[in-house]
Amino acid sequence: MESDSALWELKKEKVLAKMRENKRIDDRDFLQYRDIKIEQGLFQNAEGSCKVTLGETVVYAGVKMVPGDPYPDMPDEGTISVLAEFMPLASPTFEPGPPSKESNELARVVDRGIRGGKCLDSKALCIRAGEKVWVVFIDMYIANDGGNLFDAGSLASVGALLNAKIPKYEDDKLVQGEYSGDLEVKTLPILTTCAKIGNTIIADPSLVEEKAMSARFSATTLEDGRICAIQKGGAYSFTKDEVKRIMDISMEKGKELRNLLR
Amino acid sequence: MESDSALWELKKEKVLAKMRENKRIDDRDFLQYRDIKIEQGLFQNAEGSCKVTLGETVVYAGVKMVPGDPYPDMPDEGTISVLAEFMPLASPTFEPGPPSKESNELARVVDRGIRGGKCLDSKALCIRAGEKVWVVFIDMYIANDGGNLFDAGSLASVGALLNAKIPKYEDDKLVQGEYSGDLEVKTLPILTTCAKIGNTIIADPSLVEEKAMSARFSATTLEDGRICAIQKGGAYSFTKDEVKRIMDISMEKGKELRNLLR
Amino acid sequence: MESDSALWELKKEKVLAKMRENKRIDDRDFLQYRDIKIEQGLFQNAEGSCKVTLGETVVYAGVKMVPGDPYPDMPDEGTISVLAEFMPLASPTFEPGPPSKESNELARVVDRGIRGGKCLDSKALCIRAGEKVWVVFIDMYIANDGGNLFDAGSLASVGALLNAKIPKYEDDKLVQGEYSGDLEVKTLPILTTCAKIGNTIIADPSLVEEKAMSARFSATTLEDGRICAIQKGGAYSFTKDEVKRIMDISMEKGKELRNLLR
Amino acid sequence: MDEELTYVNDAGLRLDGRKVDELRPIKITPSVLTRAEGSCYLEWGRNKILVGVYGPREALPQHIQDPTKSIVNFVYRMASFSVPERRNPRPARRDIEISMVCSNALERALLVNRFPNTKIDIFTYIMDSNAGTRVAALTAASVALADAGIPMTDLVSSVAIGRAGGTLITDLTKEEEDAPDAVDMAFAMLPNTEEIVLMQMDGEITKAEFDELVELGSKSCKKVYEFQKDALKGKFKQNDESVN
Amino acid sequence: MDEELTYVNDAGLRLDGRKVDELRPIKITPSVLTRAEGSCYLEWGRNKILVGVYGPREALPQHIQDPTKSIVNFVYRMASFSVPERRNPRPARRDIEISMVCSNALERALLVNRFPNTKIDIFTYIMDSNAGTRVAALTAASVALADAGIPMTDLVSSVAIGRAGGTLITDLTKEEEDAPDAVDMAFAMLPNTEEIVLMQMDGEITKAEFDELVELGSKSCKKVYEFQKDALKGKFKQNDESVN
Amino acid sequence: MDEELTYVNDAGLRLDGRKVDELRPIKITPSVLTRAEGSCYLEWGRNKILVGVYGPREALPQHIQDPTKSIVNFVYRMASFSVPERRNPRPARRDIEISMVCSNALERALLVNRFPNTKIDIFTYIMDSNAGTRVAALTAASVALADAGIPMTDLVSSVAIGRAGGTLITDLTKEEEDAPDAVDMAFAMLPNTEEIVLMQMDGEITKAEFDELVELGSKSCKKVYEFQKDALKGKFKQNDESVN
Repeated sequence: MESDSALWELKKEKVLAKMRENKRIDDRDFLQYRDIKIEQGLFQNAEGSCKVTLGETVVYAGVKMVPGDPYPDMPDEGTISVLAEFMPLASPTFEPGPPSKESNELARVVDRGIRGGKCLDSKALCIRAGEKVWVVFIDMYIANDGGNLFDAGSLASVGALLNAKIPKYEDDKLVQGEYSGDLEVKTLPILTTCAKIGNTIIADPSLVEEKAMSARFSATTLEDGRICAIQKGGAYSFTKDEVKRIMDISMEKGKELRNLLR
Repeated sequence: MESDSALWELKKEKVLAKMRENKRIDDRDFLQYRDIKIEQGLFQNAEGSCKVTLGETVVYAGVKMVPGDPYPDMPDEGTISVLAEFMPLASPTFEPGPPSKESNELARVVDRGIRGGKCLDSKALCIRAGEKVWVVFIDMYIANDGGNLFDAGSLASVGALLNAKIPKYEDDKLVQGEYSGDLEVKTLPILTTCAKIGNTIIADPSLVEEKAMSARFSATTLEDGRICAIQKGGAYSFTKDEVKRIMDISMEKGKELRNLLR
Repeated sequence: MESDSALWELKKEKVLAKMRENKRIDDRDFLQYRDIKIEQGLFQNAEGSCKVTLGETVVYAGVKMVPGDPYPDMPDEGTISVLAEFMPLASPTFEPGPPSKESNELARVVDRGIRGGKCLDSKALCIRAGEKVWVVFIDMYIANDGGNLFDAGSLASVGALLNAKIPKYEDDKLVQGEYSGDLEVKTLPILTTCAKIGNTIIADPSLVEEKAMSARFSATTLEDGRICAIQKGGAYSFTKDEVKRIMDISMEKGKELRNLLR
Repeated sequence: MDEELTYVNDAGLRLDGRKVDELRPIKITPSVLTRAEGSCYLEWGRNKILVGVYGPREALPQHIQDPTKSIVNFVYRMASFSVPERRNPRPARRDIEISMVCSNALERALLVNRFPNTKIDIFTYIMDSNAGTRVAALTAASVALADAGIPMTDLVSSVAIGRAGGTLITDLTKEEEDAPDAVDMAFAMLPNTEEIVLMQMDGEITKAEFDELVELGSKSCKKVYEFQKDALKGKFKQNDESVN
Repeated sequence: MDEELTYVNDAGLRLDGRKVDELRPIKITPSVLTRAEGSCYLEWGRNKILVGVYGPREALPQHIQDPTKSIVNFVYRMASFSVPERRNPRPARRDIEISMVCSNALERALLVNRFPNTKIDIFTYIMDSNAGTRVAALTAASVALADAGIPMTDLVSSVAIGRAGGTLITDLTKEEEDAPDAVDMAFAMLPNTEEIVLMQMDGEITKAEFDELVELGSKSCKKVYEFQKDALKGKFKQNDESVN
Repeated sequence: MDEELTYVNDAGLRLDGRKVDELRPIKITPSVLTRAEGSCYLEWGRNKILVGVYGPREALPQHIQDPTKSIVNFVYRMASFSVPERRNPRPARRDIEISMVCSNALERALLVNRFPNTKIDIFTYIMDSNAGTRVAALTAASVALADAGIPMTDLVSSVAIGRAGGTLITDLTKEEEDAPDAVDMAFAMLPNTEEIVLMQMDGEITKAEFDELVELGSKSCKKVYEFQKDALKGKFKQNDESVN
């Protein structure tokens, strides 16, 4: 990173210079996403899987369903767990080891969108009330960091859920490799992120735009137009008008991305 | 610390210089404690809580009671767990992260005093023999390190126990926010610490006196005059006469401090 | 280590120089082991124990048998666990802390030999099918690193198993200090290691020979002449002929070492 | 759980008698610790929070230093006894996230560029909790930073806003957070410029509600700001008196 | 388990129709990632593996540097969903051992002495698995290293060989690995010099079987080598085209 | 448990036949390891302890260095099989405390000011245990330090003293430690100056008993000292012989 920092400083300057001409470094419209490719059902051992390519960014998500104990206060509800692994091959600055705070934030924001948006029916994940419920593990693997991991990771996670099957569970045992049906997905929460560069709001920041941005704002929206999760990030601020406008953008962009999943 | 060490060296010299005049840096008598303030019942979520202010030193202790499994060899006895967190705000030299060896020592010495002094009746902490017992968690939070954390932490811990209620436990469940009665405290083990500076024994060393001391000696005593825990610390030594004398001091000072708890 | 590295470089050069005269640094024959001493039954708290001295190398192994839960897919089979602790007193370069990758490799290679060679009858380790089985813990403690820890550690582990008794287990409880009989050992898997220095293959490399070697090859063999585990190590390569020849050496040396155990 | 609760009654009053836009009682005491360079004890409803501040001081180990600015290191922790079920003292994933977003929120107000290669440590401990701990900690933190004399362009004022029983309300209690339709939004602002520096939300809302919440958050932050100013005035007044 | 399975039938064919010395389908795609200096995606039977390579780059922290050579840091990890039972994402002891022996296997082919004080990182992730993941990862790794343009004397080709139902076979499936008499040997070679750089084995075999397995491994590695060469040729051909 | 046991019988003898102030058999063998700079194997009753010593050597990482003295790093560990119930090999909180107080106890005897910025590592492993392991480890440690030739003003001699069945006794066994009224005090002294360098106690005693225990500890340490001296004499005698 050290040796690269001068290079990134230059690139960042270019982003800002172009922005002063009202242009993005890659000539996208301010609210335009990069090309998106969604591939589902890639892996046989995962109950569901999805690879999302968003410009240079590549994220895999996989779903595993494991019979587990319910929480005492929710005896008839399944649970979900969301984790993100920043594979060290995805960027020269990612290091092997325990999850970074960036990885923690990504996982928690995606988690809140899925949970808050009631994407899964937690009661449908009950196997036997008070005894066994499904634990739905959603694990993201970041394979190439080209910026905006939030949106790519969230899309891959929902894509993997849409693709997931429920394992057969008989006589208190998991029957490996057999399935009792598809996992029902009730809503499609879509996370979209805007960045503020100077005073301009752009959607889907690329990596170099992330270096140049002063703050970001992410919102997860649902089919019915409701907002189910919000996360402001970065060290700078937004005005009240900016956040209201970004919320309109999020709904519009949420629709666009949601259509790719269907 | 590095930048401060010269400053501490100076302060330490002052302590020693005054000691050569048979005086303490803050003009206390050799065996005099600093002002002590005990506040109990501060926190609603804790089953019991206590804040002890001993000169500049501030320690909080809280008690949580959790239903847990008994040890196989003591099926009808509750258990206790004592931990100390050196909050990094308490001193510029405390660092966030896993417990330091100093924090470990503090917790273990307080633990031995409470356990050895039979402060709690472990059989009274049995919920259902062989199945469920109360685990009494005593957690100290060091908020300001002004020296002699041992005595302040121990006093806060016993203070929190004295203030603790037993949660209601019905139908194998904890009823949050309701209590079945007070936790019974059988004895009041009081830990008192003396330091050796040069050849002088002083009670209740302040932080700067701790820097100047060559060794410390702590003893926990009970109402009936018995000693229930001892810990010598620091790199220097005591003579046999010194430890015998310190033990007399401990009993006397123990009485003083015990009276503050009642 | 840093300050020693020049010294080791010299010693290594001596090994290579002697090798060019077709001699080993300690004048052993190429396939000759150093002196071996096996002491069993050293420790009363261990179910079985063994100390192996191989030249300067000293390894202790101890066996503890603990009632545990069977794996769901092997309800009537006991399990084994093998660990190696590189005690920091065994070498100036060993550091306290979590297991190093060298320690992990040693434990896993010894484990595979014992498991692959069916040294223990896992069904005989069942206490009550589906409920309780014996977990056999084999823990190696490296006390002096004189080279070839693999062979010494493996020998000590099998020696400790040969010496082990099964604790008495009554009314779902372990009866401390009483035993129901000897642990039955079905086979004697012997691990032997060869090193390649230049183009020469030698058995039982000492520490300085390990510094000079380019690669090593370890194989575990059984009484009936079968091979039950193999591990190539080191950064260099072997030819096909070399590995075939080493396998012959392993069987011959395996016999030699096995005789010491009986 | 309690689906039949009336979160706001016909008189417009909430379960604890507050109006929809009313804050719980707030009491802020700066300078409560002697070792920390700045400190603050804050009681907000039943939340009790202790904050201590150090810095700018050398950032160590050296490789974390930023030659362009001071690192803002806000640390959020909960005492084991601060919640109904005892909490493992090790930081949870939630704590790590809160620490990160609050560090960001404070950075806007701190003149970080003046202190390259340093860090500013803000240690916040929740000693007792009842909803809204992160905004309470953030509110206490700027008072502690001011107490330490660390230069800032403005304080950071923070509040939780949200919804319970269909009504948008400010400063939710735990009971309100448990409403079946609850929405909980953590909000922080520089009160003088109305710049939003923290926003996190759980629960489902419409765009109209969102816009309204932003205004409610902004209005409520200004109330919080008054408490912060009063606390600091009290302090500086005291100082003035002690000078005389 | 399935003791009555016929692992090789009278026609000499295995459960999945392969001959005893036949490999599963292998598909190698280099240059699949843009951030890594070299990369490779490999499908081998039902194994799916992603590899990214960085280096030689400065080895940090400094005290791990070797002034005589570059450190080869092969890292083997399994995605949590790559196996039937979900796997804890933390590295297992098995992963650490595989990482070590594969680092050793690659070092022979890399001109490590040319790059003192540096390290070469090879991160391999098993995304889906069905027996033979370590040899697949090692095979993919040399393609990724070539893709990165890191100088090597030869590729490293790798394959699993072993026994099921009494017959020596190449490239075992999970089903074959579960045979009651199964033997599983991981094998890697520099294909041009026939130097063996990796050998690990579980299960019981005779010396005669061992000798035969070595030959089978060597023969099979050469087949794997052809896939590696083709993949790299495809890449360099593509590059040529893109130049035009 | 065994409340009816008679810990000291009418003849003044204990369960294992010892007198109240009698030590269990002690056997000390220095120089048992070749890699460590000093070492010692000690058998004390059924306790078996291995100690190895390194130093003074550079204290690393650098920031732990003390420019005024050598850091004494006594490490106490128990082998997993050294106790009736298998012990997790990771250091327990008890181990960390024992390591700390024993480091302190040894520092008094070591001329630490002569070796700034260094550390002296003393690694002690309990291989088999039956009460009094920490005092046995400390006793063995000074022999190993002497074996290493590290300059000391005196040895450190250590012993456990306490009470069982109402009588004050020296060198308790596990059985005596389990007495209903048991008191267990770890005690260490510089035998030539009678300086107390370690004292820890569990259980309840009166002041009179305390005073008596201090004398018993002191007397017993001197006996331990004889074993240490003999062991070292044996060693140096051997060395003399080997010189001839």
